[in-house]
Amino acid sequence: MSSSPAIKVDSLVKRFGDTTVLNGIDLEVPRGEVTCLIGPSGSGKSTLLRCIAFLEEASDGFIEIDGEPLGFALGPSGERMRLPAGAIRSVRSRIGMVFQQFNLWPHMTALGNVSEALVTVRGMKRKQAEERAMAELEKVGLGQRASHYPSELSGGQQQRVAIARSLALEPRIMLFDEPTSSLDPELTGEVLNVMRDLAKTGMTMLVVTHEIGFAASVGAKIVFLDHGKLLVEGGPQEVFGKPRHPRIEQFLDTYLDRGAATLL
Amino acid sequence: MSSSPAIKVDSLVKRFGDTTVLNGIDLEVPRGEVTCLIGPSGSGKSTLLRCIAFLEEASDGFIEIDGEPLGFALGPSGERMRLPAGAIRSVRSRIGMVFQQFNLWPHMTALGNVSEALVTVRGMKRKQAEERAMAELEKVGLGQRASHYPSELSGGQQQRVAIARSLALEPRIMLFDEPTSSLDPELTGEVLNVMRDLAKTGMTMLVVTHEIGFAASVGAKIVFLDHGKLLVEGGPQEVFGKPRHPRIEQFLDTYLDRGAATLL
Amino acid sequence: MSFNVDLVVSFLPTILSALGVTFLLWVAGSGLGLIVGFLVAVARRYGPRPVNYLLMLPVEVIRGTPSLVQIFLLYYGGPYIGLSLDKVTAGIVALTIYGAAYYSELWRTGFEAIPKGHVEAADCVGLSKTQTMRRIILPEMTMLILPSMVNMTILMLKETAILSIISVPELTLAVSAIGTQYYAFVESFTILALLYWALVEACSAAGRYAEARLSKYRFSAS
Amino acid sequence: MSWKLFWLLVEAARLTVLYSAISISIGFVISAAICSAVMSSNRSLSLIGRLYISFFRGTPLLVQLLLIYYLLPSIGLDVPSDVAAIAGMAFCTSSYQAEILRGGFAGVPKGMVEAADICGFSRYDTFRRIRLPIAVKLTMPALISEAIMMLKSSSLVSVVGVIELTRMAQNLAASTYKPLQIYTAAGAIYLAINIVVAIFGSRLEKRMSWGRL
Amino acid sequence: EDILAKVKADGVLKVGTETAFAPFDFINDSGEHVGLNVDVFAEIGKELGVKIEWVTLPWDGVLPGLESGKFDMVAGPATITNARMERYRFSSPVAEATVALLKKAGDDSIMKPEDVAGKAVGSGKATAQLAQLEEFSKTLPTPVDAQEFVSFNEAYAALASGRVVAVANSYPNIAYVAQQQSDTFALVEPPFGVKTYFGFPGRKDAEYASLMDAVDEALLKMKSDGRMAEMQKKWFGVAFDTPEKITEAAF
Ligand SMILES: Nc1ncnc2c1ncn2[C@@H]1O[C@H](COP(=O)(O)OP(=O)(O)OP(=O)(O)O)[C@@H](O)[C@H]1O
Ligand SMILES: Nc1ncnc2c1ncn2[C@@H]1O[C@H](COP(=O)(O)OP(=O)(O)OP(=O)(O)O)[C@@H](O)[C@H]1O
Ligand SMILES: [Mg+2]
Ligand SMILES: [Mg+2]
Ligand SMILES: O=S(=O)([O-])[O-]
Repeated sequence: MSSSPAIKVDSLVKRFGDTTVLNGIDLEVPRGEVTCLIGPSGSGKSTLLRCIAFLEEASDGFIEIDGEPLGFALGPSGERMRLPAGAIRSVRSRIGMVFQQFNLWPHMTALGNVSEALVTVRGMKRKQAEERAMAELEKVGLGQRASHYPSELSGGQQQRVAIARSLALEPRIMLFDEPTSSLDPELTGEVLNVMRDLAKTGMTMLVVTHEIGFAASVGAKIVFLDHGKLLVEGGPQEVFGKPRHPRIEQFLDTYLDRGAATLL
Repeated sequence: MSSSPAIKVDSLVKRFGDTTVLNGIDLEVPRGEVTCLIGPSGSGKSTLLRCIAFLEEASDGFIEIDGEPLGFALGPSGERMRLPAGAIRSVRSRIGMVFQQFNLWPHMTALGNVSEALVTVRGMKRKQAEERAMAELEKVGLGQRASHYPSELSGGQQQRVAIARSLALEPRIMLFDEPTSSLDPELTGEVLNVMRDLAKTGMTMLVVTHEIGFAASVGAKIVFLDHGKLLVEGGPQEVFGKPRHPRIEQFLDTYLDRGAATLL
Repeated sequence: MSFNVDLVVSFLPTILSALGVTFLLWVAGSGLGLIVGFLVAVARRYGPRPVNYLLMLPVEVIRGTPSLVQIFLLYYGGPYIGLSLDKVTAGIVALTIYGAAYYSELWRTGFEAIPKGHVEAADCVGLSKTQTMRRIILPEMTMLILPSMVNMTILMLKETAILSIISVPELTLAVSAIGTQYYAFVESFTILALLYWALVEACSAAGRYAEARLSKYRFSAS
Repeated sequence: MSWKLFWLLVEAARLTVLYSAISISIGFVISAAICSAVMSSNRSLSLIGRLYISFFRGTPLLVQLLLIYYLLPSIGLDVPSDVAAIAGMAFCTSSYQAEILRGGFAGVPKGMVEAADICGFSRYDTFRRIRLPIAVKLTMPALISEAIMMLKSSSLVSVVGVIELTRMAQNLAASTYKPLQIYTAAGAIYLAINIVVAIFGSRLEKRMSWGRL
Repeated sequence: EDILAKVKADGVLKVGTETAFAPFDFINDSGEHVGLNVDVFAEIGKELGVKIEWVTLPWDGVLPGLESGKFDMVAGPATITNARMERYRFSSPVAEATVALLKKAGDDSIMKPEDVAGKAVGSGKATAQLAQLEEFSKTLPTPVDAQEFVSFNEAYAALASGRVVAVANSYPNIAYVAQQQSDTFALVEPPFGVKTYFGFPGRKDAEYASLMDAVDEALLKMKSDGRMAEMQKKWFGVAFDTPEKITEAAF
């Protein structure tokens, strides 16, 4: 098992009605490293992440987590076969996900958000779960805010609670979908720092991001998606270093065009 | 009239209950150029923009648009006097605004969102309005998505519809409150190009942004707000060039911290 | 218990005309109640502060007391203060007031659910207050409040039965009179249940149709 | 009107409150189940839910009570009057509550449910811990209205022999021939009870005021 | 199963009634159920050697309750009519039900029944009393404007508020109202129309026959030994002559 990649995506196809959003994706996410998924808007990044989290069911193709099939497997006579719900749940429990919109539960405090699944899903005692949750919140620097409701927290704080909520379940793989894009730069910093710390602990992470700087400095592997296809993949030097793939060149141009270079 | 600035803000004060959020702002936004409003979170940037859009009524002070008073004027005996609704509407119709949240109307398609005001406010025929709206959507690259509802569009696509909705009304002044905060770099570039073209046609723009690069390269004037006060204002060289105001120095540090520099 | 079909058939004309009266009272009462309720909700939500408090009292009193009592006081108590409405007018007035109090709260629920930004966006593109109401707020909140509105309208149908207390010749009075006269209670209650059920189903079907047409978009509270 | 008569009304109002409170609570549990049945992807479950609502919302409470109290004995099920009263009210209010909740569920942001999915919640737990509380919060005013309506409709349980507030008022009006006074007094008692319910409701709303979703 | 045997075995006769029909059945100031029926059934209970158990329901629920066996017979008396006799068996009459008029106290324009010609008169919807009022109206020079109410209690409210000038109801009920509320109401003598009677409804089924026979027997005994007259005096202020049994009603 230790030889298999953390996530293996094989010929994944996802259609919404007539539109094909993912058009045969093959991808391996290595264990213990940060893999960054970049690409233009509408290229299918979120959709791919949601398929891996099994929030969407792929139309075709396979996904393996730690070598075990997620959702679908090849049947005895070569057909694609849906796995029983129990098997799906067990494989899925290794995955945590953080959304762009945080998606904290508004009727629970920060502590409630983090401890809820420990009680409901893991069957822990409420008191014990809250101790664990508190420790998680302290890790992301929010020990002081445990009893606040999401509406009483800033965006950056909300996102850190969302990360703590995921981490409390001790996932082996964390998926992030633009975790900072609805945050201000000053708040973005807080969240990216938490993610950097997490990366240092050897957590396998798959991150959809527009923070090219973050991708370049933290990502061990960069994957570029375009029109539902995996166009380029490799280490940051291979992807961003010259000579570049012309599509990446164009993509980065717009970024440079924003004038960041003039200043920094 | 042509000698007056596009927007003139005079001793503007805005209080929410006991908190003073804007504490005597004096500002001139020159015609036909891009003015960028930067500053830390909570400094009052959005509030200032909302006062100029007359979404909030200032507690004290005055705003002039093209030399005409908006909302309040100095009365004959020197008191601050509210203007009639008709006058407010007419001055206000010159202003368009794009929000931080997209604020698309969920019950209308992209086309409906863009054409609605053309029909309802401008009294255009539905068919004609939709043609105009379609052209506007094509400019932001969404011709194909005209009949989709907001819930069927990605975050990036939604924000582009919101921008098209504003541009369709051909305002003389455009206010942007972090218009690109949920767009990826590639699309940000497209949108910023549209904004540049707009500036060339004589469109006056006031942009709240965290894109320091954009502010530095496109902003003819940079305004730095801190704790409800206008701290620094001037051309990009004056504001960003060394030696810098110590508060600006501190503010920019948070950006460098994000690691963008490692790549670019 | 036995069921006398002939008896029911012989009273069909009486029953049908009473059904017509009930239907008219229902449509008039809930139609006017919806409109008055809407105006009350708009005044409370978008009007000046004092208006909200001023209207709160009557709304709460009407919601808090049984319609039976309201109708009784309006019709039998009215003449003592020189207000001598005829029974159908009194019935419609009572239903309208009763419905308006409840409908206004439903409208308010809807108003509260509209994100502020959606209204501000309308404001920014120059939609007037009425245009914003008509084109943005009302359609957007429909999906949220439609089921409750259908509920309330069904309740209004049942409230029309209370008007029997002021002798309005509606369905419950007419049919139970047949019961009293012939002691045919099984028959009369069965007929009543069937006819009310038919009207309610018609109303629910209209609600479902509206929901289906409107559910093209998913209401999103964000 | 004498204090003696007024006290008789107050005594009867205790039954009104008791029966309403019990049946509204039971009704809420039923409504959550019915609502999830209606929204279920299982077609027969959804059909059963819709038929339930159609029947209990479609026929007058009076008729439902008569059926439970008078018709069930003929198939050998003798229902005592308090059980008949509570069952009738609970079934009736649950059909209305279920429809209200359905509107609320439509307003629960999809992301909240996906977050629960990711945390490994079962569908039942997601329903119980995430969707239901948010839906209840969204529809709180309508639910409180329905509770107040039911409190008033409880007057109909007199048909199975429970002498609650309205029935006592009618009895006293018939023996004293002072209906205006008696009904005004009864109305005032209903109002007092409902003000308490409304205050309780707005407290609940405040407690749930974790801001906009 | 014979019901009389069952009642005797249980030692309990269950009687259904509605308590908004003074002076037959009503709730007094102390919240007690009192009236002619309560007294009459107390005597019937003694005759049969059983206890009386009251089941009080609104009138809408009383007859369905009888049919579904919630109780053995009904006390709330009803005017005996031919149509009703097709469905139920009535006991021996307990009071006259002939119709009389109630007017507002001090209304001098109505001194005898004929004075209501051309005026608004209220009565209960679909009641025997309304039918009598309509018959009476035909004999007048100008017909009365007959107004129907869901029950007599609303008709009295309408009279008090001036919406009608008189209410037509059975003599015993009206006499009681006039006596209780002499400030507000007054009785218009004499009664009018054909003579009718109040009886207690019970079931026609064979197994109930013995019970209804036993009740009739008890009532006849009470009539002959003067107990009935005494009770009528107590509740109505007058005693009535009532036939032993009605086989053919006046209508
Ligand atoms: N439920 C859906 N139904 C139909 N089309 C959908 C649905 N969800 C996504 N799409 C379409 O799939 C495409 C890919 O969307 P996705 O959200 O994966 O893009 P993305 O790369 O995450 O974009 P962004 O950077 O803007 O978030 C888009 O064109 C979008 O319109
Ligand atoms: N309606 C309101 N009531 C009370 N306080 C408010 C209100 N709106 C804004 N504020 C406060 O005013 C201050 C300035 O807010 P504003 O949104 O203008 O900041 P900003 O500079 O736009 O910040 P950001 O970069 O986070 O968007 C904040 O402290 C905020 O909490
Ligand atoms: Mg995305
Ligand atoms: Mg802001
Ligand atoms: O005001 S807009 O939403 O059209 O930008």
